[in-house]
Amino acid sequence: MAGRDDPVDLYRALALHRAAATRLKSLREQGQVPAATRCGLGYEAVSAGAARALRTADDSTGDVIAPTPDNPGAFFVFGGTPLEFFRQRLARDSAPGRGREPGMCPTDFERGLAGPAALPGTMVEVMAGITLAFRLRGQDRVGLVFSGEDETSTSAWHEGINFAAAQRCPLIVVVQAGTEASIGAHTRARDFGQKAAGYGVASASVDGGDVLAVHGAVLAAAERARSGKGTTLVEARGCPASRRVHRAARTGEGRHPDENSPDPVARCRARVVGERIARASDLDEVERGARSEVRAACEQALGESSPAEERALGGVYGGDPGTPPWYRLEPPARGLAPASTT
Amino acid sequence: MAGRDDPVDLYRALALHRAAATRLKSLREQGQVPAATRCGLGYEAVSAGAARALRTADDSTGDVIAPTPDNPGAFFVFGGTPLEFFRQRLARDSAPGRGREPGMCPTDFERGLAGPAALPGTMVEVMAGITLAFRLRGQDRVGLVFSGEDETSTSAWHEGINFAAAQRCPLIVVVQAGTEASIGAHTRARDFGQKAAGYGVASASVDGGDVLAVHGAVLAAAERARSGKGTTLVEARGCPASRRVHRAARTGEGRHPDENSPDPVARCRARVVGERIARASDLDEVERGARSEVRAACEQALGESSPAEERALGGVYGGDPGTPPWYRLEPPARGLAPASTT
Amino acid sequence: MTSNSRPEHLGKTLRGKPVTLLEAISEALFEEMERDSSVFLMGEDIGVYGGAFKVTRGFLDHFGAERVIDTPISEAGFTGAAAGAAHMGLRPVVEMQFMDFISPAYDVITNYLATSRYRGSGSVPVVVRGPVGGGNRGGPFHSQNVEMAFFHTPGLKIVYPSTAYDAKGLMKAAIRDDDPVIFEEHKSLYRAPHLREVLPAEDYVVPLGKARRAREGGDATIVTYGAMVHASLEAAAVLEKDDGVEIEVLDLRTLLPLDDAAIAESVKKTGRLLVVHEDTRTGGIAGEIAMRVSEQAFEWLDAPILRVTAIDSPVPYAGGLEDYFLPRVSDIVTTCRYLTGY
Amino acid sequence: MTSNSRPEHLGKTLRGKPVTLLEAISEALFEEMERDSSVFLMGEDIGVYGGAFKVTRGFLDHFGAERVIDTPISEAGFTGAAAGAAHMGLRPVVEMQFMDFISPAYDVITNYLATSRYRGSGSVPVVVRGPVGGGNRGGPFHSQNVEMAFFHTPGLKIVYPSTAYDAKGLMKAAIRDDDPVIFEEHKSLYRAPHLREVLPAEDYVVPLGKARRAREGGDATIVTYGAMVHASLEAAAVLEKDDGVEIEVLDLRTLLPLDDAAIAESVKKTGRLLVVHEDTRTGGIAGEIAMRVSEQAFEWLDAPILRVTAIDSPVPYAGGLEDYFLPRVSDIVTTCRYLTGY
Ligand SMILES: Cc1ncc(C[n+]2csc(CCOP(=O)(O)OP(=O)(O)O)c2C)c(N)n1
Ligand SMILES: Cc1ncc(C[n+]2csc(CCOP(=O)(O)OP(=O)(O)O)c2C)c(N)n1
Ligand SMILES: [Mg+2]
Ligand SMILES: [Mg+2]
Repeated sequence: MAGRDDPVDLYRALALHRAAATRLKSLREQGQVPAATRCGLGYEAVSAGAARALRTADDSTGDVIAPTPDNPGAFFVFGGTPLEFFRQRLARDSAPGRGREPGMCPTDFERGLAGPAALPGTMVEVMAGITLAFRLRGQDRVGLVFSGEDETSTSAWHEGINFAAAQRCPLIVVVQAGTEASIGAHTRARDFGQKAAGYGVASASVDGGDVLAVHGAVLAAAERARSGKGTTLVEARGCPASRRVHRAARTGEGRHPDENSPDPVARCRARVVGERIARASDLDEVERGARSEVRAACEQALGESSPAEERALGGVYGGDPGTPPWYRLEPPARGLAPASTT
Repeated sequence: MAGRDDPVDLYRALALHRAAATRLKSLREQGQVPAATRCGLGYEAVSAGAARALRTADDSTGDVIAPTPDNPGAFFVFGGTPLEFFRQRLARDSAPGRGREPGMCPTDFERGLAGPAALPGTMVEVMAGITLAFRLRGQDRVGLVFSGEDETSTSAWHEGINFAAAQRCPLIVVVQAGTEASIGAHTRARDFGQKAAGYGVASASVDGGDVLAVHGAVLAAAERARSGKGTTLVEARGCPASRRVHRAARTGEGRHPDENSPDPVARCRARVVGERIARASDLDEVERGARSEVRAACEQALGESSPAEERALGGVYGGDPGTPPWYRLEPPARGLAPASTT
Repeated sequence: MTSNSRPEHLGKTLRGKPVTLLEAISEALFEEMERDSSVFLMGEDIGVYGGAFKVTRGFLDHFGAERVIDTPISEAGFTGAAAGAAHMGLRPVVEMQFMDFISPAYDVITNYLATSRYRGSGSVPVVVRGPVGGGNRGGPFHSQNVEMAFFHTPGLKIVYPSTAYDAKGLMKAAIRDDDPVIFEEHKSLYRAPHLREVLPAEDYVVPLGKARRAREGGDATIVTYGAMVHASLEAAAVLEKDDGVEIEVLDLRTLLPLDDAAIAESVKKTGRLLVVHEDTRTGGIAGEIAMRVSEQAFEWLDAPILRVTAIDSPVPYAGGLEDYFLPRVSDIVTTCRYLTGY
Repeated sequence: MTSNSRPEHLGKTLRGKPVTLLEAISEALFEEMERDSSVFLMGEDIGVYGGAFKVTRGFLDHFGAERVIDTPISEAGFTGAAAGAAHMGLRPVVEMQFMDFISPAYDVITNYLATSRYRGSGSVPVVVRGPVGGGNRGGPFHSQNVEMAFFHTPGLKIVYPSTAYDAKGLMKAAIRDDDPVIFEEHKSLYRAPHLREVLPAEDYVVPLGKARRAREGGDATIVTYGAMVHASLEAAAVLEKDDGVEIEVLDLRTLLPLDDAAIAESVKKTGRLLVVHEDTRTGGIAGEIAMRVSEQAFEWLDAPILRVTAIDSPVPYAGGLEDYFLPRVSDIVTTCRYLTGY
C-alpha cells in the first residue's frame, strides 16, 4: 500500500477495533478477564491509521509492528483475527500463547506481529533490533512500535530509540500522547515530538483521533525509513490520556480531562459520509459485520477450554522439554527407599 | 559567591587541577595507579569554572557537586585537598575511602562532595534526589553533576534528568561534549543541548575550554535553580573528546581530533594577562604554588601505607561489623570436633 | 494543606479493630511519617490514586505532595533519587507498583545503594517496598517474587512478612534501619480475611534478622516465609491430624540477613528439614539454607534436606497453569511424610 | 571492504601454535562469523578499537561495520536490540565491556530474553559475553562475577570456561544454541601463559550442560569453575604431595543448566564435597549444589558439604584488600584437610 488509503477500508479497521474493544470491556466487567485488562477504546484511529500505512504480508516479507494492548486495530490490520484475540485474552489452550501470558498480541513474525511485550519500553529496544536486522540484510521493510506517553520516561524507551537512531534503523516510534492539559506530574515535557531532536531523529506530531492524519504521518515516516533515512518519532496527540492521568482525574468523581475528546470512529464516519465517499448505510453495514465477526469469535473462544495443568511444564528451553528440574515428577531422593508413610 | 568571579582565583583553580592531573598521569605511567585511571587533562576550565559558580561551605549548608574523575578541579574548589586526592587514588589506608574503591572524589556531604559514582549516569539519579531534598526542605542549595557525552545514552542519565525535571529539582547537569567532528557513531545527536527540550528543562551551550563562559552559564543556571525554576542542562562543547572517540581516532596512529583544541589553562592565562588583570609573573607564582602543593601531597601519600588486609572485612552493613558471614574466622562446622589433619 | 487528624481508615488499630496485612502496612507508613518528618514516599500513582493496591490511600491529603510524590515510570530514576535524598538525611520509602518492576532498578540498587556505605558514601536508609507473588492471575510480569535478585548482594536487607503484626513491626524496623531494605508484600495476604488481627495500640517494631517460630514441633522443621507460612501451617495441621506428627514451622520474616542460628537450632531438635518457598526452584533461597545447615548442623541431620517450590518457569497466566506452577499444600504434606518416614 | 584472508593473529590454531584463552574466544567468534553469516557482534568500542580487551581486534576490517557494531553506552538497549535481531533470524553476540555492566540490562535479559520462548515469541539465540572476575585491582565495578544475577532465571543458560579448549568449544556451542546464553570470561585467565594450548585445527564444540573432570581422585570432590579450577588444582597438588590424599576436581563449565548428575556421581564416589567459587558467599551457587546433592546423594555424604568463597562485600580496590577478599589456595587446602580428616 502506498499513497492515500481507501477510507472505507480504514473505516472497517476502525470498526473492528471498536467492536473488539467494546466486547473485551464487557468481558472485563463480567470478570472474565482481569480487571486491569486494557481494551483500547479511543485508540481506534491511531491503531488503524498507523498500521494501514505499512505493508502487510504473511510470509515474513512485510513490515513488523509491536502493538500495545490498546492497539487491537493494528493487530487486525496485520492479519490477527478476532478469534486469536479472544483466545489470547481468555487464556485458552488454543491461544497462540497457550494461556501462558496475558498480552493482547501474540507474536507471529510471518505476519509481522511482534509481541507480547514485557515491561514498558522493552519493545522499543526489541523493535530497534528487528529493524536493525532489516537494514543489515538490505530488506525493504520497516518496523513500528506503539508507545505510551509516560513510557517515554522509561530507561528501555530511551536506550531503544537512541540505539535505533544511532544505527539508522528503519523504525517508527508512535507516542500515544494525551492532550496537553492531561499530561501528569510525571514529566515536564509538554511536547513529545521535542524528544526526537535530542536523539537526532525526525518527528511529526498529529491528531491521534484523526485516522487520516495518523495514516499520512506514518506513511511519510515509512518512506523516510525505506529510503535509508532512519528512525522517526510520530507523536499522536489527544489519545485518551494516560490511565495514570485518568486515575488522578477521577478522584472526587471528577470528569476525566479527555472525556470530551471526540470519538475517532464518529469523526471518520462524519468525514467519509460528509465527503460522500460512502453512504451512512454502507458504514452501518461495515459496523454490523465487524460486530458479528467479533461476537462469533468471542463466543467460540468462551466455549473453548483452558490449558491442562501439565501444560505449565516445558517451553522454557529449546530441546528436551524435561530440562528444567521439576519436583513433582521425580522422587525427592533418587535411589533411596521410598518413605514408609507414602 | 555571586556575579563575576575573580580571574586570579579562577586561574588558581585551573592551575591546581592541571598540576594534580599532570602528576596523576605520571603516576599512571609509572604503574602506580591502574592504566585506565582518568586524569582530567583538558577539563580544567569546565571543572573549575562550574564549581566556582556555586556556593561552598563545610557545614552541610553549601551546594553539592558530583564530579567525574575528569574533574579534580571541581573537587579542589569544594575543599577537597590534593592529599585526599592522592590518598584516594593510591588506595591508602588514610584515604577517605580507605582503599576500598578507586574513585577520585571521596564523598563528604558536609563539604558538598558527592561521589564516588557507580556506573555512568547513576550520579544524575542520585543528584536528582539530593536536590529533591533541598527543595523539600526549602533549602537555598543547588546541585551540579558532571556527565560525559556518551553517558547521555545511559538509562540512568535519562531517568535521572527526567525525574529531576518532573520534580523541578534545583539541579544542573553539565554535559562535557566533544567537538561536533568528534562525536562517535554512538549517537545521532549533534547537539546535546537539544536533549533538554525533550525533558522540558532549560539549557545553555558554552565553550567548555573557556573558563569564564562555563562560569557564567553555571551561575545563571544556579540562579534559575535557586529561584525555583528547576533543572538546567549545560552543554560544555569542545572538551577533550570522549576516550571512546580517542580510541577510534587513534587507530592507524592518526591524530586525535581534539589534539589541536586550545589549552584551557593557556587560554585563561592569555586573557588574564592580556586584559592586564594580573601579570604573567603573578600567574607563574600561582602555578608554582599549585605544583609544589601537589608534589608535597603526592609524596606524602606515596609514603603512606596500604590498608591492612583485615580491613577488607566489615563496613557493608551498619551496626555490628561482624554481620556478614565470613569463613576464615570461624570453624566450618561449629560444634563438631576439629578435623584431625588441621 | 495537611490535616492533623488521622484518616478514618488508618485508625482501626487505635479503635481496637482488627486490620488486614495491607492495613497494617499502611498504618506503619502513616505512623512513621507522623513520627519522623524525614520519612517520605515516592512511587507511581501513590498520590492522587492512592497506589495500585491503595496502600497509601489518603496519604496525599494528609501529608501533602512533598511527602507523597508521584513519579514517572522510572524505577531506576526514583530509586537512585531516593538514595540521594537519603544522603541528605531523609528516609525515603519507595513503592514499586508491582515488585516485578524493580528489575530496571537492579543496577542502581545492587551497585549504588548496596555498596554506598562500603565505598565511603555513607548509609542509605531507603526502603523499597511493593506487592509480590502469584496466585492472582497476573501472568509473568505481575506475579514475581524478587528476593533472589537481591539475596546475593552484600549490603542489602530483605524482609518478607507473613502476618499483619509482623508486617507493621517489620516495616517500622525497616524504615528506622540505616541500610537499604527490600520489603516484599504478598498480594494474596494483603486482604486475606483470616489474617486480620488486632494489633497493639502502642508503637512496636519487629527486629530485622530474627525468625519466628510459627508452630512448635519435634518431628521435622519447615523453614519458610511469606504466603508459604500459611500453606505450611495448613500442611502441618493435616499431618498432625492424619499422621500424628508434629511439624515445626519457622517463619524467616527477614531473608537477609538470614537467621541461621534459629534454623540450626530447630534442625538440631528435629533432625529433618524441608524448605518451602513460593519462588522458583533453581537458585532459590533453599540452597543457601541447605548450605548453612550443612555447615552448622550436618551431624544432626537424619534425612536429606528437601524443598517444595514453584516450577522453574515464568509465572503462567491461565489459572490452571498458575495453580500447577505454584507449590501446593499437598506437596508439602507429601514431602513431610517422606521426611518423617525416612 | 572485507578481506577474505584470516588476520594473522587469528590464525594461530591453523598454524599449530598455542593460543591463550582470550585468543581461543577470538578464534571461536571469528570462525562462527565465517561459518554463519547470521552471526554478528555488538558492543562498546568493539569495532575500531577492537574491544577493551582486544577480543575483537581485526574483526571490523575483516567483517565490516554491519557485522561488528559499535554501540552507545546502552547495555539494555543493545541487548534488547539483539533479541529483536535474533527474532529475525540473526545470531547476535553482545559484548559487555566489563560484565559488571550487564546490570542495566538485567530487566531485558530476565524479563524479555529469558521468557520469550515460553511466552510464545520464539527462541532468542543471543550470547552475552564479557570479562568477569577479580584479582585485577578493578574495584567494585570492574571485578564482579555475575552468574548469580541470572542463575535464578529459568530460560537462561550460563557458561564459564576455565581452559582455552573449553572456551573455544563452549563459545561455539553457545552461539549455535537457540537459547540466550550468558558467557563469562575470567580476566585473569585471558592471557595466563600456563593456559596456552594447541587446539584442534578442525571445528569442534564443547556441549553446554556437561561438567568436566579436571582431576580424578577418590578422597573428596571439589566442584568449581572458572579461575577457581586452577586454584583448586593447585590445592589438590599440595594435598597429594603433603597429605597423600587424592582430590577429584569437577569443572562445571556450564553453570545453568547445572550438571547435577556429574556432581552426584562424584560425590557418591568420594563421600565428601567442597564447592569453591570466586563469587561472594551468601546466595552463591554453592547453595544450589548443596541442595541438589542433598536431594540426590545424601546417603553417600560422609562429611558436611563445605564451601570456599569470597567475602560477602563489594570487591575492594586496594591490592591487599582484594587478595584477602578473594578465596585463596590455602583456604581450599585447609578446608579439604578438614573434610578428608572428618
Ligand atoms: C517497569 C514498569 N513500571 C510500571 C509499570 C506499570 N504500568 C504499566 S502501564 C503504566 C502507565 C503507562 O503510561 P503511558 O505510557 O502513558 O501509557 P497509557 O497507559 O497511559 O496508555 C504503568 C505505570 C510496568 N508495567 N512496568
Ligand atoms: C554501564 C557501563 N557501561 C560502560 C562502561 C564503560 N565506560 C565507562 S566511561 C565510558 C565512556 C564514557 O563516554 P563519555 O560519557 O562520553 O565520557 P568520556 O569518557 O568521553 O569523558 C565507558 C564506555 C561503564 N563504566 N558502565
Ligand atoms: Mg498515557
Ligand atoms: Mg565523551
